Amino acid sequence: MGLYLALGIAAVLFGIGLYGVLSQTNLVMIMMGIELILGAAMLNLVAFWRFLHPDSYAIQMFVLVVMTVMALEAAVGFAIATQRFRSKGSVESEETSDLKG
Amino acid sequence: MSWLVVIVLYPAGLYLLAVVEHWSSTGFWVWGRPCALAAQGLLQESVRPKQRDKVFYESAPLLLLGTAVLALAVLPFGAGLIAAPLATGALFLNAALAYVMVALLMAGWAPNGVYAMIGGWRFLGQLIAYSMPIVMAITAVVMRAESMALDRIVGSQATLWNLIYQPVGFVLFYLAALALAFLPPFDIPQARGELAGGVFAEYTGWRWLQIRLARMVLVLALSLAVAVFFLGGSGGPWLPGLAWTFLKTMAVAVSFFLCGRLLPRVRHDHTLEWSWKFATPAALFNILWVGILLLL
Amino acid sequence: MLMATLGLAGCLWGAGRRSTLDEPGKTVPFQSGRLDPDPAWGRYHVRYYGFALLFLAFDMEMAYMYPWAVVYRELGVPALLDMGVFLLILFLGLLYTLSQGGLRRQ
Amino acid sequence: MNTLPLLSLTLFLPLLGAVLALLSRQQPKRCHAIAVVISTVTLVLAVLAGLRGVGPGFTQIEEAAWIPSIGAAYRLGVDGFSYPLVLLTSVLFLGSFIFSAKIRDHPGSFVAVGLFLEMACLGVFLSLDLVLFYVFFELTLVGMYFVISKWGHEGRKKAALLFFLYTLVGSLFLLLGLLSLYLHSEPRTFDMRALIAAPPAIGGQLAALTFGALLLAFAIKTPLVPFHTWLPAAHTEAPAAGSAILAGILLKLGAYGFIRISLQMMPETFREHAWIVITLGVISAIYGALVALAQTDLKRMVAYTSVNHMGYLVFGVGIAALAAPQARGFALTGASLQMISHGIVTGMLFLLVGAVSDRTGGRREMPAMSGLLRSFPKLGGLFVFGSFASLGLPGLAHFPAEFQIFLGGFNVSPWAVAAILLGLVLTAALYLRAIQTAFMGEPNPGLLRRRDDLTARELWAIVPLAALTLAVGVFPGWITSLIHATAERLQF
Amino acid sequence: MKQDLIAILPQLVVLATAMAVLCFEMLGRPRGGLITLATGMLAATALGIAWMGRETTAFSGTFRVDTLSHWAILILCPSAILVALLARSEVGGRPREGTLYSLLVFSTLGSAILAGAGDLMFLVLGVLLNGLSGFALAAHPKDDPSSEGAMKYFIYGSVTGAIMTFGLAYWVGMTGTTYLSALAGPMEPLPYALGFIALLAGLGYAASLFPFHFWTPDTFEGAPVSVAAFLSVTPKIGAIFALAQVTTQLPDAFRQVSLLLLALVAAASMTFGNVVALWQDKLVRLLAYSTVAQSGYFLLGPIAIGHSPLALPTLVVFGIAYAAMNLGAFAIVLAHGRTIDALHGLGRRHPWAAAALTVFLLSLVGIPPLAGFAGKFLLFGAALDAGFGWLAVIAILNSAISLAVYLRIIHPVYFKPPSGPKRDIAMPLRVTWATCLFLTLAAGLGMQWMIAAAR
Repeated sequence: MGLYLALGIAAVLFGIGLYGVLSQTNLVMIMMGIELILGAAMLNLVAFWRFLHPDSYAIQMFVLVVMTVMALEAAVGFAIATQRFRSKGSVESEETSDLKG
Repeated sequence: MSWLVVIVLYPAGLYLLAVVEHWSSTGFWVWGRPCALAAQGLLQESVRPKQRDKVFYESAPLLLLGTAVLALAVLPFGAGLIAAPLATGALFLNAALAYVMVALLMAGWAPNGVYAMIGGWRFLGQLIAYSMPIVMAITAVVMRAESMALDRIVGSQATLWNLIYQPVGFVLFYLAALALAFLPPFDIPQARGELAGGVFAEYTGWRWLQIRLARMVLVLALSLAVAVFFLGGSGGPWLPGLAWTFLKTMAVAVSFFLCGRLLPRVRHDHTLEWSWKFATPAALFNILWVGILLLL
Repeated sequence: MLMATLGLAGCLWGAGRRSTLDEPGKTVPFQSGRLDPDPAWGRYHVRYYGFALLFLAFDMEMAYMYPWAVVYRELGVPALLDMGVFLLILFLGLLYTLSQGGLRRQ
Repeated sequence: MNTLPLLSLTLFLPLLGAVLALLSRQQPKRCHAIAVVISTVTLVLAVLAGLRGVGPGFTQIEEAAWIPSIGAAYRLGVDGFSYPLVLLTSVLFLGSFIFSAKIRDHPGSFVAVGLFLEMACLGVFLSLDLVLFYVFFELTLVGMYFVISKWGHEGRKKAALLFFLYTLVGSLFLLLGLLSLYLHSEPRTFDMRALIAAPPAIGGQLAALTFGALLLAFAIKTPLVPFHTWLPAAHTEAPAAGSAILAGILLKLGAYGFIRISLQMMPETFREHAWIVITLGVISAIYGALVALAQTDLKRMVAYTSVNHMGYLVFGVGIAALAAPQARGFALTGASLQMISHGIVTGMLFLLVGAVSDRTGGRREMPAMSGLLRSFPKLGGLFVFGSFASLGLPGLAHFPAEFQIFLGGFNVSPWAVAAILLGLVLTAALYLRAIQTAFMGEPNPGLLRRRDDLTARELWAIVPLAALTLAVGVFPGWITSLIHATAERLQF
Repeated sequence: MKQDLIAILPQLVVLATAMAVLCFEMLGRPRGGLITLATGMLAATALGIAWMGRETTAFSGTFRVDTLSHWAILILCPSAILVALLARSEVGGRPREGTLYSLLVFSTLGSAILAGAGDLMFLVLGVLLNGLSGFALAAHPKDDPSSEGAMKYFIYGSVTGAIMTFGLAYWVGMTGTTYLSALAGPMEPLPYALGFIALLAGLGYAASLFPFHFWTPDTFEGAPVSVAAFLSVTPKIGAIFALAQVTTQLPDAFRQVSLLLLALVAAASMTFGNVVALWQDKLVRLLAYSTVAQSGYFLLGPIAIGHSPLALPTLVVFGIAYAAMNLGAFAIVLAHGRTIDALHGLGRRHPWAAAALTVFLLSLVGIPPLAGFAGKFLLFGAALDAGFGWLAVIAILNSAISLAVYLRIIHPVYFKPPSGPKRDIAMPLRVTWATCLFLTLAAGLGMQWMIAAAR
């Protein structure tokens, strides 16, 4: 039961994150969606570890890896956002229309 | 029984610290000062900015207090005197203290005033500066104790205090603790005389009292942490462990305020720069040092 | 005694609740005497982006270091070497930031 | 292999020539000299290779390891089917180079591309390995694309694109077919000899699909109706020499593929689906003739007669798959001979049309022309001669080929032969009409830009082809004996 | 441990090179960085050749030392050198030139990790390392278009990466380990499907496969041409090789349907890439769409792997061919202009460059005997062998469309009047395209060596 509850919450988190990613236009907001998705992934992993495979170290390790992914993507994302902000004054992805064809 | 002693002893310690703090900033030794301040705070009119973020405004002082209490909860006041004996105590302590930053940011954001806001952002910058040294110093301690449980950490210093074993780590932790508690010389988030009170510029009355209390508890918690991590905690001859812990804690806390009295304030960009240029490498060096010592 | 202290504090608090004069400037945040300050909820150039990004990277490294620290003594030299290489790479990042002027106030 | 590798020399000499031409691209005369000399030497080498003896099976094998891991190798060799085509290629290229020695627009590039094309065409006929075959098969497209789009007429860009795209689709399907053959051979190999000796056992639907892919590939290349639409555009826009080579050699690649790959490597499947091939052949023959009849443009007309002639050819191959051994020999020999005849005759006709349009300032509408025979007796005479050859007059090149095809066809399906004979009649009609409108009558002085008859250079290019037409028509035996021996050996 | 390190020595050399290059950048000596890059990458390549034939795993089976990971080194390291040469002539002298070199190597390392991934964590980390360096590379010039391109790249990359991580969590939950080889174990359909689709998203983005390719044209156009060239080659090869590592391990129960999904993606990529490329006037965008199409072809390899002995050599040969011809084409674009108009009459002005461009483009179409033919020939063979004949037919029709695409470039190169004067082209550029030209021409003849080594 606990497993399905956790998976359900993770799925909801994922859904919110995906919705955020798809509906938001601001880079920072999109990154928040991404973090939610990754959070959902971590919740999934932890739930699987706790309820299905309590002796698996690999899963714990994977959680750490996902955390790293989160942090580094945030770092690079903010770096790009900063640069974008400096060059354009906005981080709205809707305003990115210089490149098309 | 021991707990009862703790409950009496540490509030008294807090009172003492408040007196010392007043001395450190004004030079006057007034025993009744904390009482007077408390009465003043309670009587004072509550002046609140109109366009504030109500939730943040009210919850920030409480969060600060809660953080400090949480930190205290995992620290051993003596042998076996831990409110919450966690196997991952060191990590928990670190995690709990991270919320100081959240509380200060909330407090800075809430009143919609520039001074407070700037103070808040400055503390965020300070966090970026102090957290690496503090975390790495704890790591080095954990390496020696082979455990993150704080009583095991105390136990590991039975023969030799970490102060001697890893002096670099001690210095870093000590300075970082100062910064974490935004005590002088790292008090730029508040920066009396510059930012008109900084983060807490818009707090008055009993809310302001909460903040002062939280600050004192925080200082106490950090002093206790220094005592536990580097000064052998409850270890010591003749006196009971409880007393040793208390004495060490008070000594550290008083020395914190002494530092504030003796050292000039550090600009937050200097904090950042020096932290990353010198403190972080030094912390890495400390880890290496401990690593090599442990293998010998 | 505790009761007495609390009671006193309660009285004082109650006394502090009394209604006060409605003066101009009381409900606005302090801004050196300006009574119509601009809202502060906006964007600030906090000038430590570089540090913040560096911090993110280093902070993640700690997630690996805690478990490592616990088992360090058991594993011995290989653990030292492993983490040594890892930290070396990380430290290189720090040096790089330093060399590119990332550790200066922007 | 101790002997001189004549076939490899023949194959790569033009490539050497191409490089030489590129290096001396500043001097037009030297470029054309290189072209003529190299292609002459190539022809000589090819003839020498033939003098060594071409047997009924593959002879003069030259083999070198290339990709042993997948069973592909550099394998060259000739048999009765391929050797005449090698000769045809060298002859026709020589003729074309002589004819185009007047080109002044980037002659170095022209010669280089032309020699490159010659190498590719020779490679297709010489290679005994499917990968090698495919490589050269595609290379011809690249060469021809550049010939058309650089030295072609007004609509060349579109025509070149159409040609390239259309035939590339075809050759890509060929690739699929070849891969399918490879994957079903046991052990897996691209060696044509092995594949012919033991046709890959492809079963059921897959066999049909493979056959379909090959059919599509060769039908586009040959071209058969309804895949012929690229041909008129390409022919019309290509320069004269380009058209001659396109019609004379490139079309043969498809026909050669029909015999060499479809028929020899998938005999059973071919037999099952031979009716499709025969039907396509008949339709192409009649349709090509009918459309040619409707043309007013001289060059387009000749182009469509190619469709007609290729129809006979494919018809012959289809018949060969169904017929009893005796008749098969006739049909196959006829089909092979048809390749040669068509190469010579149509090549010659296209060169002549080129000569005509040189003299009319690029105009080729037959109603506007008139009295060419009187204006240019040599040119006109040769054209009439070529037309008669093309319509199958006995004693000229096409007659023995078509005769044998029909002879084989009678054993299988007299009705189909009857139908296809209609095409023959139509061809005769359209050529006679063309001769009547364009060559007879009074000259139209407003049309002509130049009044001189064929120059020596043009004669050098065309007369040998005419001579060959006559030779093949009168003494077909020297070629058919070769082909027949090979065709007899086919056993399925 | 020691064996592990020896087994992954080529990858370690790549890592060391990246760090060394970074050190040179710190000292302010980009040229030294370039030389170090070349030396280090050559060393890695040499090690890769020396290590050829080893079949083992490192770190208790999480990293596979096999044909794919060896060849990834052999393809990616020389490509990195070539790209660095391109970058030298494009951004040489600008600030943070050496950083670019270092990032190139880090990204290469990411791809090399992906190519040998035997573990889901390596997949995640490989995509991450690859992606992060890629974002930074794309944003390198710090101007408006580049930051826009980098932003789009980042958004697509991190979103698909996050989705991939989320989906892979289900696989981990089902199997209890992170090994790819554990996939064959008991597996429920729904978690499997979620994981597979997520994986496809994550790797598909790196390979710019059809539904995940939207960043490609914008990022390529915004980034420096050399970076675009790099992004078109390195992440793609890493991701496709990683897909191949996964498809060899698919559980039998879901194998067919998974491959079918891959096949559909491949077909869509090819068709979409080629058809859209038909309408592009900017060369970089055109090439960007063409890389989408080429990934579609490339995907035939992972689909066929395990079903056809040709599949493994195919991946290798097409990888080499793709790297050579694509880098070459980008090098010419860098040297002679980013629009089709700029190339008008190139055949008149720079005959050799024009000839090289023609060779690269025809090779992209798959005209023999060029490298692209060698690759496609084997790809189609592998697809047929694996029973995906229909996919091979689609691939073939697409080759024809791609011919139309590339002829749009070739035609004006030869048959339009020159649009500008003759220019001096920097030496590194010429070296690059000459090398690519040689490889493109030689691949057909040298196929045997590659195939034999890949078996």
